[in-house]
Amino acid sequence: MPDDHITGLDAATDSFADVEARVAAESLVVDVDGFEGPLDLLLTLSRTQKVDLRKVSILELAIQYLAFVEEAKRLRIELAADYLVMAAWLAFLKSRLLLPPEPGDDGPSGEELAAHLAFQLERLEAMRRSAARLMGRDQLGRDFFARGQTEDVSRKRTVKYTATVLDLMQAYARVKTRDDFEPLHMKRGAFYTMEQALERMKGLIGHAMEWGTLEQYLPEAWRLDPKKRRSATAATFAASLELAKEGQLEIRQDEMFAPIMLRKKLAS
Amino acid sequence: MSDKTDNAIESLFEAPPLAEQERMIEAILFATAEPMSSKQLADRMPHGCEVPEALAHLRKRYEGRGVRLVKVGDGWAFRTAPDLGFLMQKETVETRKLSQAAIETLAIIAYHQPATRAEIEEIRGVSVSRGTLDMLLELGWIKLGRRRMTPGRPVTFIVTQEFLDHFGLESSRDLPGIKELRDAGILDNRPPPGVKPEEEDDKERGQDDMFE
Amino acid sequence: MSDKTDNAIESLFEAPPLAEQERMIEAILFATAEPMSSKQLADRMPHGCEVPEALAHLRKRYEGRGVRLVKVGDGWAFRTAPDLGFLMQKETVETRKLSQAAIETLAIIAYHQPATRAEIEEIRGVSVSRGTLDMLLELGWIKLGRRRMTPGRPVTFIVTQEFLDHFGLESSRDLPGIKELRDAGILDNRPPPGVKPEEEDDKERGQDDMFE
Repeated sequence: MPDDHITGLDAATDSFADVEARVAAESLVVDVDGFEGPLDLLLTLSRTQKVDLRKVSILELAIQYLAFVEEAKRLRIELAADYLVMAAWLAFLKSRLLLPPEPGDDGPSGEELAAHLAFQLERLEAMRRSAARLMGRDQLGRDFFARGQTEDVSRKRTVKYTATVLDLMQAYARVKTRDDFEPLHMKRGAFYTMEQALERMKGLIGHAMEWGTLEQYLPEAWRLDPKKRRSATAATFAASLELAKEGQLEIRQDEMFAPIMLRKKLAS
Repeated sequence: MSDKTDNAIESLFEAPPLAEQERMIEAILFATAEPMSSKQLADRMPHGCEVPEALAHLRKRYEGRGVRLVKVGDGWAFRTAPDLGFLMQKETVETRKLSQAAIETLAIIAYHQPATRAEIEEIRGVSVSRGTLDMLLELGWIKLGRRRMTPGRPVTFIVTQEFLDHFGLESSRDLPGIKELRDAGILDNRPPPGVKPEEEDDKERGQDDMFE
Repeated sequence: MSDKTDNAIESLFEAPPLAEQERMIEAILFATAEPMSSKQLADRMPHGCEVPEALAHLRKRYEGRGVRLVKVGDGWAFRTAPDLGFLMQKETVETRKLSQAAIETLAIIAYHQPATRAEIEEIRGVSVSRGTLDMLLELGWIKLGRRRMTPGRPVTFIVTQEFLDHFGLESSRDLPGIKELRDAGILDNRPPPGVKPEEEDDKERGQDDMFE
């Protein structure tokens, strides 16, 4: 009955509860009055006959089982497929045992089927006993114990580096020829950024009480080389505009192409 | 380095005397909770040690003591004597009670290994839920064995060294009553009547029948 | 329970023989996670045990063994004999390839020695980390040469005898030049044919071509 499962679940307090739940959900095990599965029932039935399993009357067993299933069906509609398959199988077995074999029928005889069922029952019973004996043994962590204070093995790792002379030569070749196949890109060596100019201007403009030319603000190292000078001038001019916008300096140019003059913006 | 040089080095350093080897094994096995194989022990010890001999001596030395040297599968470990378990309540690890299904499945695998899921189901007469096998795998008591060379190549399950260690077994041949069960034919693989033992041919014939 | 009853119980069960007490202590100290004091041991054991005496016997028994019974604070514990500590270390040698930065730096030093750090950086085109040079120094493949007689008097690096030994070279002059390397096919990243790598002009012309 479902109640049996719930009691089973109550015992599971840890993560195994999930597993247990899955067991209950997936398996075809049905607990009916504490019986689990068809063979279980048969075992119990055979035990109540109090006879040696090997000599048990399979026919009587089958009749009882079928009667039980009938009763179970009457009480509750859903019955595990296992039970129904077993019931069908036992009904077939019963007919085999009762009716003489048809001529030319090469299927297994009722006796063979009965013998196998007896074997299965005996084997399950043996496994149950063995399982009980196994669980009855002394167990690690319950009856005997492993070392409590283990000492870790410290691992001393020595790293050995290797390289072959070929590695060496290839590395050198790679370095020496790297420039040959550099992907195409602009050399940025002679490029003075507006950020650099802004940084420089901010430091200088505070002292510029008088008008001075833009050129005065170029860094020394950027004044001679025409390429560098062009870049620095552009950056400095852009930075000046930025600072004028912020209201930190004033810009003046008297006529076209005349020098650009800068000075600190005076408080008005 | 060539073998020759290796040998030369070995012969330079003689293996320590047996009593010393025994001490070494004692120290190594005391330091760890997991069983160690002779091979693993030998790897940790100086060249030329007679590990199996030293182990035999050590085992004898601890006979009847509060701790014993036990063999677990192909490993060796020190374990407290089971008769002193009552002193250890504090060390006891609260293990969850296994479900009846799990215990039976474990026993079937141990006694019939390697066992496929279909075989376990055939023996128990009910389907084995994935959860039961998962739990046993998680406990480290069973592991996957080699695939069975039958149609579908089903996986098999076998018990582990941890299983042997947990139940104090030297090997799965020492399972309680296994000899009697084998002699009685209980452990035989006896297919149901009318079902031939699984072979490639059988399956094909079975399929042919279906299409006739 | 009253003291009276306790005493009655005590007298009912005699303390186990000393040898048995020794076994018990042995098992407890083996299995506990922490050292235990005589008091703690006595609490675990049957009434009337002579813990200090049993401890003394046990300690004696382990004298000269691979593990010893030692006093840790006011507790007792088994510990590996100090002379066997080396067994608790596992040495592993891991072979690793040199990083690209290291092998390039090494190659530059080998080809250009004595070389300053600035020179190495100029040739590699990227800065050389202190770690790379340290590693090569530690490996014993490079060493400090004479200081360069230029401003700042920078240190120079040269390769060592060990370096020559490792790479199987008689002298660093044996290293093949770039042309030889190319002829030997060692230059895997070969420039496209017809492009002379040394000439900057070629490259610029290429750029111009693109915009024509």
